[in-house]
Amino acid sequence: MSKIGIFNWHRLFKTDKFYLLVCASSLFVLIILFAITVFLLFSAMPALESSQTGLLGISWYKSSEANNILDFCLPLVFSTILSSLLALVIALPVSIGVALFITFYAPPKLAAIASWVIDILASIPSIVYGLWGIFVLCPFLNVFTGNLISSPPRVLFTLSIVLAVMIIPIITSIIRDIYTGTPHLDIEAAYGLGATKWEMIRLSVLPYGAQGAMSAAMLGLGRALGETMAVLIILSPGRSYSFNIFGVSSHQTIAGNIAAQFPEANSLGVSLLTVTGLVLFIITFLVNWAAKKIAKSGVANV
Amino acid sequence: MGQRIDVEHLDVFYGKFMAVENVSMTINPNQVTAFIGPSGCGKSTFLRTINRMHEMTDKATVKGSILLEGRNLYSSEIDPVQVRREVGMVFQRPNPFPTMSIRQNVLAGIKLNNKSLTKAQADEIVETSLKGANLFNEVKDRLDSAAIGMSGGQQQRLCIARAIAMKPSVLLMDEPCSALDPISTLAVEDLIYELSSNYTIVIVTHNMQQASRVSQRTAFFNISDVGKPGRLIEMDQTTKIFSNPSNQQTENYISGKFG
Amino acid sequence: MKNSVFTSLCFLCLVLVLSGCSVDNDVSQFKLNPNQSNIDLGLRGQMAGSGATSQKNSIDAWKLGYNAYYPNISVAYDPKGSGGGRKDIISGASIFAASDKLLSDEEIKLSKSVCGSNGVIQIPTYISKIEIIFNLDNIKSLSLDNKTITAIFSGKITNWSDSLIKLQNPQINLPNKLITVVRRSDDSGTNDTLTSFFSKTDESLWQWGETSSWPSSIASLSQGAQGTAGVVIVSSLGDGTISYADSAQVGTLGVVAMDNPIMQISYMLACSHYNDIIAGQFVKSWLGYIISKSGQELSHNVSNSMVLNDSQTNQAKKDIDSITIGKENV
Amino acid sequence: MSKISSFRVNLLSKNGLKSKVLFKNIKNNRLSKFIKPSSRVISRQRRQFDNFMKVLIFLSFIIVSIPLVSIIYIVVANGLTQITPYFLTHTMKGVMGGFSPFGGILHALVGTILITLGAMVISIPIGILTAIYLVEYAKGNKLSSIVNTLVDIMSGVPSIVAGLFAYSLFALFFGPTAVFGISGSLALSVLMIPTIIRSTQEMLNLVPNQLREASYGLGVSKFRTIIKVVLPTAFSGIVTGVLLSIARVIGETAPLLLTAGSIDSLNLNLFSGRMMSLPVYIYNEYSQGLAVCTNNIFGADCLSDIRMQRAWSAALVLFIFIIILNLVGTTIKKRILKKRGK
Repeated sequence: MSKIGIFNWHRLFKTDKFYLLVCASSLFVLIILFAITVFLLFSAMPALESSQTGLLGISWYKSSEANNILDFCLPLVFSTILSSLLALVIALPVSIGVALFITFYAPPKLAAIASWVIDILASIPSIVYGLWGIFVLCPFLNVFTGNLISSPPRVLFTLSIVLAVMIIPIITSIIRDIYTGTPHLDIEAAYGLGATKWEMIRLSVLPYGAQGAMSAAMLGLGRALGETMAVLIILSPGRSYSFNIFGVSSHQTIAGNIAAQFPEANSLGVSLLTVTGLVLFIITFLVNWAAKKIAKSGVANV
Repeated sequence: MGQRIDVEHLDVFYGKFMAVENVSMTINPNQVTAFIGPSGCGKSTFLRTINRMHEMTDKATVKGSILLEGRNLYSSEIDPVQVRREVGMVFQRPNPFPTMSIRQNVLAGIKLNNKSLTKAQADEIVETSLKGANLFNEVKDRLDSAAIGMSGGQQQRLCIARAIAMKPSVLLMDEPCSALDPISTLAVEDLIYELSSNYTIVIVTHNMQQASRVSQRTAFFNISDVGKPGRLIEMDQTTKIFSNPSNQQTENYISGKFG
Repeated sequence: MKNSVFTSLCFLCLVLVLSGCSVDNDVSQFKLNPNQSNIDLGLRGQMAGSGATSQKNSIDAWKLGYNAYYPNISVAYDPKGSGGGRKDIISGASIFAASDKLLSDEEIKLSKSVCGSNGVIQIPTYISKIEIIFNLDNIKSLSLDNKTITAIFSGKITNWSDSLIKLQNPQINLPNKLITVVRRSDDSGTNDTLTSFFSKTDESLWQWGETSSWPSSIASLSQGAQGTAGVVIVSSLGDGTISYADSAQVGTLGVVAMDNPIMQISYMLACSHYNDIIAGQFVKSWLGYIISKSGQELSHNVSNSMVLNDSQTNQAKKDIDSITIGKENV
Repeated sequence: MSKISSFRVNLLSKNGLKSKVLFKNIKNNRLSKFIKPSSRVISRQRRQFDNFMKVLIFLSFIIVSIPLVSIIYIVVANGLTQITPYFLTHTMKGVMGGFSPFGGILHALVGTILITLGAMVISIPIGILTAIYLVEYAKGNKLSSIVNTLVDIMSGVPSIVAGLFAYSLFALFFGPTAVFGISGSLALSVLMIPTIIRSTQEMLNLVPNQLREASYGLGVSKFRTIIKVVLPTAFSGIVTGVLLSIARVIGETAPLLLTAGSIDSLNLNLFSGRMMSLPVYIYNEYSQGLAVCTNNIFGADCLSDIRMQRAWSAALVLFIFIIILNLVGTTIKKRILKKRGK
C-alpha cells in the first residue's frame, strides 16, 4: 500500500471512484477557506493600493480623520476586541454557573428546563437580539444611568450585555457536555475526603473541565467578534481607544461598521470595508485556531 | 463444497510492529479447524487475514501467501471484495443489520451487491439458509419483523444463515459463542458440526472444551513475550493435541498451567 | 415523524404559491387615475431604480400612481441610500436614481461613459421640511431661533435649563437635564442640508461648513443613529434628546417652532441619453408623472412633502424633454 | 463493616443528594464516632460557603432565564397583532405608506425558504461527503487532521465575512451590482457546512463497527457498505444535524443584507434579481420608521407605526420557524442518543 504525500494514491486510482468524490469534497473545505482569503484580498486590493488622497474620496473615511488605512482600522479592531472580551467576562461565569446547575445541582426536571432554555436562547436570530437590546434593555438601563451616561445608554456596556446573552448558550452547552464527562472516581474521591458539594466541584470538576472551558470561552469570543446586527442597531458609533465602556459614541466594531457603511459605499468604499472584513477574518481565524489547540492539548493530558 | 487452504510463511504487520510471524499450515476442506491460544497471541489477527478483512478495519499489512485451492488470495489481480464472497465470516458479537427485517438480513449479502432476484428465488434462498442455520422453524412466521428483536443465540444463527446465503466455500468464525449463554452456545456448536460436511470451517475460541467437541484439527498459537509476534506452535489432530501434544508449550497451555 | 415535517413544509409553499394568484395588494380603492386616461405606450417590463431612503415612501406611492396610467410597467426601487443610487446610475445598474445630493463634478465625468455625452440630468422631485425634534416629558413645542439651535448642535449649549432657551420659552418650566444631540451616523443628504444651514446661520459657532457626515471632533458629545428612522427611535427612547428628521417621521416627538423652515431638496437622476427605447420612454413618462400636479399631491399626502413651485416644475420639464432616446445620434 | 460498604456503594450514585441523606443517618448512630472529629467542627463555616455557592449557581440559572422570558414576551406581545392570513399570503408590492392594505411577508417567507434550500443544495452534499471521508476513510491520517482543524476554523467564520466573500465572488464575475438569491445561498452555505460536517461525523461515529465488519464479511465493497448500510443506519441522525444547522443559519441577517438585497415583490428566481428574506425584511421595516397618516384623503385606515408592527410579526414568524426546526431536531437526536444508550 504505497502512500505518497498525504494521499493514499494507490487506493485513489484503484477502482474506488467514491474515494475520489469523498476526497474532493473534503478538499473543498480547504478550497472554501482559501477562496475566502483570496477573494477578500482581491476585493481589498484597490483600497490597499490607493493613495491617501484617493481614500479621502470616501466621505466616511474623510470624516474619520484617519491618516492611513491602518489608522482607520485600529480603532475598529480595538472596539471589536474590547466589546467581545467584556461580553466574555460577563458570559463565562454565568455559563459555568448554568452548566454546573444543569449537571450537578438541578433535579432532573429543572435540569431539562434549563437545557431547553439554553437551546432556545441559542436559536434566537441576532436581529431579534438587536431589537430587544434597543427597545427593552436600553430603556431599562436608562432608568439607572439616566444622567450618568447619555440617554439612551447606547454604549459599549449595553452592547456587551447583549453579546454576552448571545454567547452564553454556546459556552454553556460545550461546558455542560464536559462536566457530564467528569470521571466518577474523582467525584467519589472528593466526597470520600468529606468535601461539601462545592468543594467537590472545586476539587474534581473544575480542574477536569478547565481546558474545555478555556476552549469554549474562545469559541464564544469568536462568535461575539463577528456579531453584526446587534451592533448596528444598539451601538452609537464612534472612533477612539477609550476604555470607558460607558462613554457614548466612542466605539464601533468592524462588523457593525461594514453593515452601516456598505449600502452607501462606492466601489472604493466597499474595497476599504473588505480590508476591515479581512482583518476580522484573520482575528476570528486565530481565535478559533487557539480554541482548537487548547481543546486538543486538554484532551491529550486528561 | 469446502475448499483447501494452504498458508505459506505468512507475516502480519500493524505498521512496523510484527503481530504474527511466519505461519505455515494446511486447512483441510469439509473439516472444522480450531485456533486456540492465550489472548493476544495473534490467532484472531491471523484469522482475519484469510478473508483479507484486516485491510478494511485494522490497517494491517501482510507478507507471504494464502492459497485457496491453489489460487493465491494475495496476488495483485485478485479483488479483496471477491475474496470475502468466497470466504464468509461470523463475528464475536451477533451483528444483524438493525434497520432490516429477518428476511432482508438473510438476503443482505446478495441485495447489497445488487444482484437481482425474483421473489421465488429470494424465498428459496431465505428458506434454505435459515434451515441450514436451524433457525427456520423458530422464525418462519415472523420473517418480516425486525432482526434485533430476536435472542442472542438466534441472532448469531441468523448471521451464520446470512453468511451461508452467499454460498461461500469457507466459513471463518471469530469466537462466535463468547457472547452467548450456554444453551445458545450448544445450538451454535451443533450447527457448526452439521455445516462442516459442506464448508471448510475455521473457528477461533478460548473455550478448549468447545474446540475438542467441535473441531477435527486444532492449531495452538503462542506468544513468547509481551511485544513479541505470535507464532504457530503446533497443529495436529484435535484428539492428539488434547491428549499428548508433542510440544511442551502446548502441554502447559492444555493443562492450564498458564494463559 | 420527521418526513411529515418536511412534506408539510413543501406542501405549505406549494399551496401558497399556487393559491396566491394575487399575492400583491389590491390598490384600486385609491382611484389614482380618476379620469381613466390611459396613455399606455405599450410599455412593459421591469424598470430598476435605486437610491435615497428619504424618497422611498413617496416612490412607493408614485409607483402605484404611475401604474394606474401604465399598468404593464413594474418599477423596482432599492432604497440603498443616495451614495448607492449615484453609484448605480453611473455604472448603468439603475435606469433612474434618487439622491439627496447633486453629483460631484468627478461623478458627472464618470457618468458620461454610460449616459451619453452630456451625462446625467438632475431634477428636484421631493422637497421635505426638516424638523428639529426633541423629547422632553410633556413638552410638545418649543420656540428656538436659528442661533440657539446652532449653538445646541455644535455642543455650546448642553443643558435644557440654559438661560438662552429659557429666555425664548418663558412660560415653559424646562427641566435641568443634559441635552443629548442625536445625529445621522450614516452618510446622508440631510446632514448636508443641516450643516449648511448651521454654517450659514453662524460661521463662528459651526466652523465645520457643509459635510455629509458629522465632524468627528464633536461626534463624541452626541449620539449617532442609522437612518432617519434610527434617529427618531433613539430620540424617543432617551429623555432630553434633540435631533432632526424629515417632517414625515416626526411621530409623537416635540417639534421646535422655527422662524423659517429648513428645506431639503432631494433629486431624481436620469441619463441624458438612453439607447434602449423602452427605458428612455419609461424614464420620461415616469419623471413626467412625478413632477406633475397629481404626482406631487400624492407625495404630499403620503410623505408630507412640499409641492414643487412653478419655476422648479418648468425647469424640470425642460430637462426631461432634453432626454434623447435611441441609437442614431450617439 | 457492611454498613460502611453500603455507604460507599450509595456514593457511586450520580445524583449527590441521595448520598447526603445516607450520610446524615450514619452520623447519629453508633458509627459516627469513627468520622474524623475535625471535619465536624469546621463544617458549619464550610457548609455556609457551600450553601452560598448553591444560591449563586441557582442565581445564574435565573440570570439566563430573564433575557429569554423578556425576549419571548416582547416578540410575542408585539408580533401577534399583525399575524393574519393576509399577512402570510401577500407581499409588500402595492403597499403605500401607512395605508391599508398593510401587505405581508410572503415574498420574504418564500425568499428565506428558497435561499436556505439553495444553501442546503450546496452544503449538504459537501458536508456529508466530507464527514464520510473523515470517519470512514481517513481516521488519523495527515489530511484528516488538517481538514478537522479547518472545519473548526470555518465554524468560526463570522457571518458578515461570509457575506462579504459571497458578494466579492459574484461581484468579480457579474460586476458591482451582483445582488441575487444564489449569492445569499453561497454565504449561508459557508456557515452551514461546518455544522453539517460536525453533526454527521458524530452520527457516523455512533454506527457500531460491527455493522461495517458484517457488511465487509458478506463480500460487500466499502463504497456500498457506506451507502447501503452505514448511511441508512445514521440517516435520522444526519437529518437532525441538517435541521439544526438550518435553524442556526435561517436567522442570519448580515450576509443576506449584503448579498440578496431587498425587494417588495415575490421573486422565485434565485439567479436573477434581488430576493427578500425574513431577517432582511425585519431590518428593512425597522429602518423605514414611521408612516404619515395625517393627510388621509383615501379613506383607508392608516397606522403610523405599522412598519414596526410588521417587523415584530415577521420576527415572530421567523422565531416560530426556528423553534419548530429546533424541536424536531433535538427530539430526534435525544431519541437516537437514548437508543444508543449514550
